[in-house]
Amino acid sequence: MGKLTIGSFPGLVGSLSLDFSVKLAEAAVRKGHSVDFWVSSNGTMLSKKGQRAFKDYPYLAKTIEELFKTGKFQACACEACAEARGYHKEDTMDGWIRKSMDWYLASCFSADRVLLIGGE
Amino acid sequence: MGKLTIGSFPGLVGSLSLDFSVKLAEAAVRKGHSVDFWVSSNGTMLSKKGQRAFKDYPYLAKTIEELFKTGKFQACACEACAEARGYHKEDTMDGWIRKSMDWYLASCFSADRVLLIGGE
Amino acid sequence: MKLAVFKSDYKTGGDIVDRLSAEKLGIIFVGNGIYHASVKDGGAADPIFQKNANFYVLAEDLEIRGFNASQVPANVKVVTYDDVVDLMFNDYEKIVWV
Amino acid sequence: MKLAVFKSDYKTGGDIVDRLSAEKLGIIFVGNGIYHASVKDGGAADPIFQKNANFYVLAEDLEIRGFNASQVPANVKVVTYDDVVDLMFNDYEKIVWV
Amino acid sequence: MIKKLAFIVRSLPYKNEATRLALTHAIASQTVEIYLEDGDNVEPFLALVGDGVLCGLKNQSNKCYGITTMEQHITNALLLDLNVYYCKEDLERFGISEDQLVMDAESLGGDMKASIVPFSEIQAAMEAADHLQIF
Amino acid sequence: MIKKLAFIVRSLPYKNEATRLALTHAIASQTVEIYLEDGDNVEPFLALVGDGVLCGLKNQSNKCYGITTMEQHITNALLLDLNVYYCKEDLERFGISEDQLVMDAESLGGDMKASIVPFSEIQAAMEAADHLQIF
Repeated sequence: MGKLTIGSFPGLVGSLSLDFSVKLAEAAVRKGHSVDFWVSSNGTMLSKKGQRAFKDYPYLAKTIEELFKTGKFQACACEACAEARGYHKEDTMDGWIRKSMDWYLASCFSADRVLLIGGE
Repeated sequence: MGKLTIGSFPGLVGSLSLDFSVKLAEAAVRKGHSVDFWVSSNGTMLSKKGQRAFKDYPYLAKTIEELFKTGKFQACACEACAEARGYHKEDTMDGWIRKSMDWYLASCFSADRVLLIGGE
Repeated sequence: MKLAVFKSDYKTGGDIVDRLSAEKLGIIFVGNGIYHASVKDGGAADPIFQKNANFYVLAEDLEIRGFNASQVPANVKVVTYDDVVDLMFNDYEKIVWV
Repeated sequence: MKLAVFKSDYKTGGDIVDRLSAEKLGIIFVGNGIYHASVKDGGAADPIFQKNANFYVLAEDLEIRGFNASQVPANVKVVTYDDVVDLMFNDYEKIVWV
Repeated sequence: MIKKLAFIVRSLPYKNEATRLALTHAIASQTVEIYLEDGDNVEPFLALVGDGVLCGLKNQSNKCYGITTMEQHITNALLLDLNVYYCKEDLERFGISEDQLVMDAESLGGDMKASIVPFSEIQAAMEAADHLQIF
Repeated sequence: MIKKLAFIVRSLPYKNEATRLALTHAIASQTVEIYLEDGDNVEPFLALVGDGVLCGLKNQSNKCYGITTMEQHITNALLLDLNVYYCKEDLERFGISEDQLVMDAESLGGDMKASIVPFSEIQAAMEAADHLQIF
């Protein structure tokens, strides 16, 4: 079993690319791998507390909660990216880490596979 | 002097298209026009309270505050889009309205010019 | 109709601009659309200039990308945000973003 | 190297995919990239299939767009999220998203 | 007074929210009267052009992602009697036939039918519109 | 152990944050040691290819938008001794010469110089890298 580091930039709801990265994390954990999940840019929206489910929108917050419970998944939001957008520590969903970009690079160091979803 | 309705979808920070729409609103107000500014999708991030200025990021919250003071500018965020992203009423910057999409259509009804910035 | 088209991207949207027509057509390059007016890919003129239109480019969006007014073709007018507002209200009636 | 490329868009990124080469190359169509495997623009085969590569398409991303496995060319393998994980860990070593 | 609003969908679905929001904004015309004087209203129409025609394919499945599909949105628009046009030339380009497309909301009891029209008719509708929006 | 990380910039600047984040993530390698064992480290390199070469043009002005430009980020990367490659074929395609590009951080006291190399050298660097990332 290996370690997958995913970096994801696209914003919540707007792009199915963020959904892809969450579904991929889910599948990797289901297969027994461990996943580090890094969000930067508009991807930090995923760490916002209090997201609401609507029929028109994917509700990824729920999947993230389930992933945390597996113990094979950690998620970290870029602190400056979040602050710029007005998401402070108290706005962050339980379970999330908030760090600088060096956290992601350190995760890449020990990863077997890295997938960076950069553009939108 | 006319009325310009701007609809803007792109997300905060990530895209200079949102900056474009804010700068355009600023120029239109400076020229004596009135502006209705509608944000939907990731554009609702612009209505989030507590955005912080960083060197790497445009700080549009400040410009919006200045525009509100002119009395020629109103801004409205799509309520469902905001809720889905976890921005509730108490997360909203002072001065913003939160309504459904029909607010935007009503604004288009009485607008002399409409600019919808849809894609990202 | 009098139609102004904001061309905001360089690589996409050409298909829709191609087929838009109007008695008076203005194409305003903004965002990464400014590359239409500032670089030549493979040395060739950009096909968008085959449109029968008035061309404009936003100075502020040229400048952040490292270009200036002296580098755009003579048939492209360099405009500011204030000019864009005047174009929208005085010269064109309908406005689209591509 | 053994390189897997997620092709996530239909209209952009072709320029970079064109020049990527690898001893073993896999191209996995996801997101709007699935249109490479499901529509023919103007009736012609998509130029991406000229690459010497193994081709895959994500079933879930076909289905939300109204397509199913029976509609993709025989040289494109339809895979699930679980399969994608196995491809990433067992068949390829480096992974990029375009 | 009636103001005509054009909603031109030219993008592929699901990459971002643009095409979905074209539909939801157009449908919001159903409730706009609360903001307007008696006799005033807006009249939207939807035109799917370019890659946007691919938004109208049938059999879109929301099983994996759990969101409303573009198919459902277009069906809703027809149910609410909005005009929906598909560009004929683009359908031909992709080899898409009428039976592959959402053309009505009959299954929900709607009467309105979508039309497949040459781009020239969409252009004429754009000329007749008060405001244009491209998604 | 040193892990080599490739940061391939292929997008135009400013449309979204991707190209900017390529630079800021690569530069974050300066502080990654706090997370790693003694002797371990990451070694990033930046390659500007395709439209990405346009990120390296000089004279980018932040006057209007008030944000750090890509020019400043590339200068910073060079100041911090990161390897920066421009793809020769793409520069030729756009008719861009070396004097139009950010090639060093001399004005800030840096020694590192960017290189203009054929794509084959970038490909070789990608093969030698442990992980690839495209922005």
